[in-house]
Amino acid sequence: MNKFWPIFFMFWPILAIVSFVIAPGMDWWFPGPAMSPLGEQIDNLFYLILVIVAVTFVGTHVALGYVLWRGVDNKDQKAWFSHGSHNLEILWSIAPAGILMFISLYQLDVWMEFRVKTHFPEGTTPVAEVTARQFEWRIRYPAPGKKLMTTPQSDDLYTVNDLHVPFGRPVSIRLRSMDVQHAFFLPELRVKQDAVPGAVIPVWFEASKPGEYDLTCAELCGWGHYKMRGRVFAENESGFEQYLETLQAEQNFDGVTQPEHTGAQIAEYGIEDSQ
Amino acid sequence: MSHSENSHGSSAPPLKMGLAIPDSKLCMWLFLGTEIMFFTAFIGSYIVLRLGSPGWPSDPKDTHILVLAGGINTFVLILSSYLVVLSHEAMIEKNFRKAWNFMAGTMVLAFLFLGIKSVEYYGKFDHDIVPGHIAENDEQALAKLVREFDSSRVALLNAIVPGDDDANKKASKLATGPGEGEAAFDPGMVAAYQKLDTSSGELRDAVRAEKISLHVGVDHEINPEILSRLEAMRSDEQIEPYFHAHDPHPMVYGNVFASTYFLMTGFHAIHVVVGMILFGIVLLQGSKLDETWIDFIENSGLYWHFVDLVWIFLFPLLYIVDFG
Amino acid sequence: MSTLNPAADASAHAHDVHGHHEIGFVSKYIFSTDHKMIGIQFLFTTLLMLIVGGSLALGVRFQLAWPWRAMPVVSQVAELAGGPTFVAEGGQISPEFYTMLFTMHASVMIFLVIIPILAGAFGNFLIPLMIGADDMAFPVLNMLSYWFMWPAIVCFGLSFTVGGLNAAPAQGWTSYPVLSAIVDSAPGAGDAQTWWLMGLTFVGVSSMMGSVNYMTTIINMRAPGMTLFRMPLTIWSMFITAILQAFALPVLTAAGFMLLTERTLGFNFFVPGGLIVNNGDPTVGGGQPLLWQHLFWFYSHPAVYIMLLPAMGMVSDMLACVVRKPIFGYKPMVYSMAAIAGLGFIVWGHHMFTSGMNPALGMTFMISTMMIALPSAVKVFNWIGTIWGGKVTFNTVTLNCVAFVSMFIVGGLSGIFMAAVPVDIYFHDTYFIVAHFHYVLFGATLFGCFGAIQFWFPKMWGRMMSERLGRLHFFLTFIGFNGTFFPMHLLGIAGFPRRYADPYIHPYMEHLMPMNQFITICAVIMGVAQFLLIGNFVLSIFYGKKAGRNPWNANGLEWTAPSPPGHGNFDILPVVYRGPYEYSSPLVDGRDYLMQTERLNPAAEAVDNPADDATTDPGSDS
Amino acid sequence: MFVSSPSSVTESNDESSGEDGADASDARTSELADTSSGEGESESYRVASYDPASRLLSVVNENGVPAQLSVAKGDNVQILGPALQEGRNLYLRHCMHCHGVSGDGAGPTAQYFKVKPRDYRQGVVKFTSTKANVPRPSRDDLFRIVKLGVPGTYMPSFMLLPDEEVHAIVEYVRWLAMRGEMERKLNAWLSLDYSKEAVADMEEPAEEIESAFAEAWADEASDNITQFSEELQMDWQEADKEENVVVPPTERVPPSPESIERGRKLFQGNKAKCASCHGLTGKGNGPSTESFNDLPGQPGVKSDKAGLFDIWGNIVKPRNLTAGVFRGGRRPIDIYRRIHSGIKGTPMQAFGSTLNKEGEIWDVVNYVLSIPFENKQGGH
Repeated sequence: MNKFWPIFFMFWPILAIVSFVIAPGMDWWFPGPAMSPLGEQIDNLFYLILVIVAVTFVGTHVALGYVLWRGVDNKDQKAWFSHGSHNLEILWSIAPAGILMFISLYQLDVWMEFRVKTHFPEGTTPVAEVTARQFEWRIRYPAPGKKLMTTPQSDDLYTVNDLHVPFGRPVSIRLRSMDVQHAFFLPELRVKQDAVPGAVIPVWFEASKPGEYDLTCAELCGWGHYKMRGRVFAENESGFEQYLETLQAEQNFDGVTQPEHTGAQIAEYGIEDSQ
Repeated sequence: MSHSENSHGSSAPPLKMGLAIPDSKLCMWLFLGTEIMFFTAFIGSYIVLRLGSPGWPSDPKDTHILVLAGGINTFVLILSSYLVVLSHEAMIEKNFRKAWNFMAGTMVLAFLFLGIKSVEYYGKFDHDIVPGHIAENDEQALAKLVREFDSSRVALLNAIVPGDDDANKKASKLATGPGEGEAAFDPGMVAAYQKLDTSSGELRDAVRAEKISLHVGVDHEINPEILSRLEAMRSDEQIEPYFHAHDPHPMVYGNVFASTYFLMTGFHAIHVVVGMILFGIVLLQGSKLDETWIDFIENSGLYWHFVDLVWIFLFPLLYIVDFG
Repeated sequence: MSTLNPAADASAHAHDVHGHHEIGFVSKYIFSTDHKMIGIQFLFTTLLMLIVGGSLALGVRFQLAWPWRAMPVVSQVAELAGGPTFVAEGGQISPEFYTMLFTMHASVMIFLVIIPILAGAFGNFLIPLMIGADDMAFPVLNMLSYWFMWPAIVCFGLSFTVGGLNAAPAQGWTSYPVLSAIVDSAPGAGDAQTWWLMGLTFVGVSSMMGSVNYMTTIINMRAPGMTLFRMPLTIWSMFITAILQAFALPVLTAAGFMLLTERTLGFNFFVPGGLIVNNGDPTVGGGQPLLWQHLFWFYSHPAVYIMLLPAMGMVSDMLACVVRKPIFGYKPMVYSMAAIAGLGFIVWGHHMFTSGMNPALGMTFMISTMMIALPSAVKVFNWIGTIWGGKVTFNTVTLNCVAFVSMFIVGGLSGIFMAAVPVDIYFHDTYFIVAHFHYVLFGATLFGCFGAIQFWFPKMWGRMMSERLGRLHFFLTFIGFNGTFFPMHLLGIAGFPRRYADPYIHPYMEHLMPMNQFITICAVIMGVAQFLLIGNFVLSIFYGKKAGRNPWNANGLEWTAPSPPGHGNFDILPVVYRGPYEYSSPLVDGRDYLMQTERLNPAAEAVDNPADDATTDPGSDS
Repeated sequence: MFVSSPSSVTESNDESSGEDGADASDARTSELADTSSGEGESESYRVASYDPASRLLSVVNENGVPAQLSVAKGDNVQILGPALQEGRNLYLRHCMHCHGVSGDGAGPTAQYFKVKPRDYRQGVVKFTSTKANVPRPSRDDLFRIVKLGVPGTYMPSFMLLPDEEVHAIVEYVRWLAMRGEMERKLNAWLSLDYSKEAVADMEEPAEEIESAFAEAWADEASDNITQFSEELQMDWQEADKEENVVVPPTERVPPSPESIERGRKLFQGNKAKCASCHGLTGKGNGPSTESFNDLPGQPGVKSDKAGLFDIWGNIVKPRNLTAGVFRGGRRPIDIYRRIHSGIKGTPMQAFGSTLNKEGEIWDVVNYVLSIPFENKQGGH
């Protein structure tokens, strides 16, 4: 009966491993493969750590299970009288230290590329200013053919919750917050950056494929935190241009000259176009 | 507590391991360690806020920082710390009368410190350099001035028309005259009120229509029109008691400045008061002061040195250093 | 007790033991200055708060599994009572109530359960007993540190009620400004948040009193011969915890005062100018929101170790006892705890990788954070080494200790993902984080506490707890715990953010609802299982098997005292001759334990052997 | 067009039903099938029963006689019952905690807001595209508000909800509004004779009052309800008519400096008196924000608090136009409509008849749209 517990303590790590193995098949995994070059690097780092961690996890649990199993069997009158081993201590201090040091140094490049402005990929162009507020994303584009300015211009284009960007090249947004702290989170692109009140933070990302990507808020911003559903819509350059032009037409609509678009039509516009 | 102290004070063989100092003193040192972290948080925040702000009010004309007062206070505190040491020495020499006298000297210096501090505080309150009250740009300064004019008007109105009615009812009552059986309004004050009312309304309308600017000229002097308005109100005897408006001095990052200033000096002052309570307990013993109080005086002396030390950090940081 | 004559001492204590009738009920059970009673008071309070915090968590879980459904039980009760809560919403948890639930769950669990159960309950009960002192250095201060908990509990409780029945602080336990600094910014950011901050201040004062007292006691009140390196690891962990508490907590208290003045007096530290919150006027000022995060995490990261180290120490003691073996690598264990504490002060920034702080800081914090994993790894290997070659019997204590080690491995390893900044970009504020810290705080710490309750219960009450109930409780808790928190790793990988009242309005999370339902069912199992613990605890006080002085055949000083120890703890002043882990020592025959107080060879074991003790030895004190 | 009749509300005409959310949950959603064949008259039938599985629908005509639907291929038949049910589910998930189960704008979350959520029960919505004399919003207006949110308030944008879901929510909101109005009308009718005060003044024993009430109810209820629902039907149908949408007679005057200058003159001048509320420079600080004004809908009754009130009893601040946030939308047509037919339920009046010269409204629109940028350049 006493063997039950060593088995019990071994059973659940096996379960844990199994659940990780079957998880991708059960759709309990990342929301799709990384859709940006940086995201792929992050995923690779994740898998690297996952392998290291899994080996350690299995190793330590096997060791734990083994010593428990042996301990139950121990029929000696007394346990092994030992205060430890100096060599072992040194070994299992240095080995993890090396691995941990390796992990942390190995990642610095990706971090620099993501956050340090001078390491941003070349040709990163600002496309829009995203202002988070309770509980939506307000987006400001420059007029077609113009550059994004730091202060609002009279011909800027505005929309909400629906960020269109061209795919295949790095673009950046100016991330601001109008009230409290929010975070700009694109799960499929593996991008996350807090929007800090009083600061403008440039965030760059690159969608490698056209499509719709979810945009959520990842920093508690009040009762409606969960409501901040947005999307990033990546499309080709001409589609993006066309989108801005439609937006401009919609925004200048005076009720007479052009056909009226509803917000819904704007949101759906361009889907067929880019696919 | 008494138990452990006994084991040290007496000649009985020591029965515990540890440091050769009484528990109470050890505890005081540890407590001061936590206190250091407490003030470190404030000082760190101050430095972060100050370095992180593109502008920081450092002109004493604006901030009403009195470097001389702070300097004297530094000296006062150092001297008081010295007196505590002398007091402790006297205790060890069993000269309790002398110790009491030194302690009284410390107490006097502590009061002096707080007195100088309150003079400084008064100057700031007088100029409304209070967190949350400071206008940071011209627009806010003008809006504040309008508010101050209006609240002065209401104050004068309340003085003229008794009762709990709200200001607008009172204003209409002022126009119709007092009701039956009520005392007549003071005509001089009514005239003064009309003057203030007109001036306040003119100012409000001018600000609302953006017809008046706070600063004029190349030197960005305060608009003489505003100053003359203020002066007119202040020089009117009838209005003056009810008129509370400050010269509009917008101060960029003034609120953070005032917040850090009052927070740090305020918590320091609270610590001074706590120290004074400790000394007060000693002084209350009067002639009953004996060797059982040696530890107490030593520990409160330690605490007092810490309070002194904090001030030695605060003084240059708040009064002198210019981070450029 | 100031005498070397054991006989005299014993008689003095015999008097003490029977002298209890002289102490009134109030001063014995309520305003007691006896460290044991204070420890037990802490234990009862925290177990009570465990139920409160757990119920709040179940509310959170219910909403995540069945969003916008009427809450079972609670809504019916509310309807019967005619209270304002839930009825207007048809029993629904409204989104702001959801934010309050998780905020208060965290606040209660961290400030009123985990920290006080470790430092307050076990620290108080064990420190004087294990170092051979008759009480804490400052018993009255000790009593105050307990009674300062109650204003905190009252403040937290008031924060629930000040703005109507469902206005509790709703900014998360981290209370990031601007949300927590502007009164209108969110439901619960009004008076509730102010009360919460005051509660936090009281907790801070209570902890500060406790920690200064612990440090003084441990430094200055050890029994003769109890050199620093003869102290049990429990004492080492309590000592290091006290250091962390004493030097990190004031920073949070200071930050709390800053936020309080900002909210109530118009001071300005955290709110930048020009924000328009809840359609109000634009804010004026030049504060920095990130400043709060730095100050908060400067405390709250070390606090994570405050919530873990004592459990590590206690598990080390229990594990050595139940496997009848000396602890493997005693000094490395001590050094690694010290290293965790030291590094703990310089890693706070890893909570802020995505906050927009200077990226260079991010790199340094990543490296220091990685390095803090090292002492943790050493500890794990040492625990396994301790079991290695031991004689294992699976009683409740063993089970909980092994679970502690196993869960700590998971919690520690999952932390590596977050320490890596680029990966943390993705995992920050997802359920992966939730899984990670529940594995550490619940999986490790609470299993440690469950074991410790079982282990030291006979010392508290003179009776044993039921093994059968204990194992059942362990089994259900373990299953429920892993069922609850392990899938959260997968949720986190799927990008499921924390603190979402209804994640399923986002299409990419819709398919995760069944998993959340599974988690909630497991959480209910785990919650219900805790009543076994409470029942076992209460019943055993009255009906448990009588225990002698040393039911576990353990070595520590506490087992030389009567069970329960009387006022003043020991009949005879203990004198210590060796470390606490001499199990299975070849020096004695016929038994596998050798108590710290046993003197085998007078010549070899001098009382005052300063060889391995840096501090003053007892002889040189006078 | 199609209408969901609120007639079923008669069952819950007691005063408390406004707060009682559970009622709305029953499938008492009124179901009315409506057909329209081409441009012809539309006929109305009530649904007698509907079997979702077989998708078979049996209908009765207005007299309750089972009827045959005469529909030809290609006719537009809209059945509102299922849409309402779906709308209700969505409403409970997305809207209820602010707007309340009954649409009274007092959901549990609402108590924390500075700007209160809309109370639909008067059938008034602020930002509409309809003319000033049309009191109700059109479906398109509601759709647009839900989709785009109301910037500057807690009403977020539901841009990414699928259109069908938004339509369903709009139906349900309309139904809630009608239900609220119906209750008000019934209350108004019954309280003529049977309000609490009136009953208290009566000398007859309680039983007699009750029987008198029952008699009156039996006699008049049916007629009144029919009349009320017809009124409601008319009001709401009116809003959806195309001819009631405000369409500017001319296209937008180009925002030239001259036009902006003309707009400024109008804005600050005495003709439109925009400045009396919005302030001379559009900061929303005009004199009337500090004076005592008539309560909305009650001319001659001054409020006892300074400021401007809307019909829901809240103080409203005139928009600060320098901020560049426009709650009802920032398109020229949106601003045009605000000026032309006002903001319903608020002191913002309709200027369609005042600013009647060619292009005058466009000038003001141009000026209003230029304010945020004008100040940016002129400021410090």
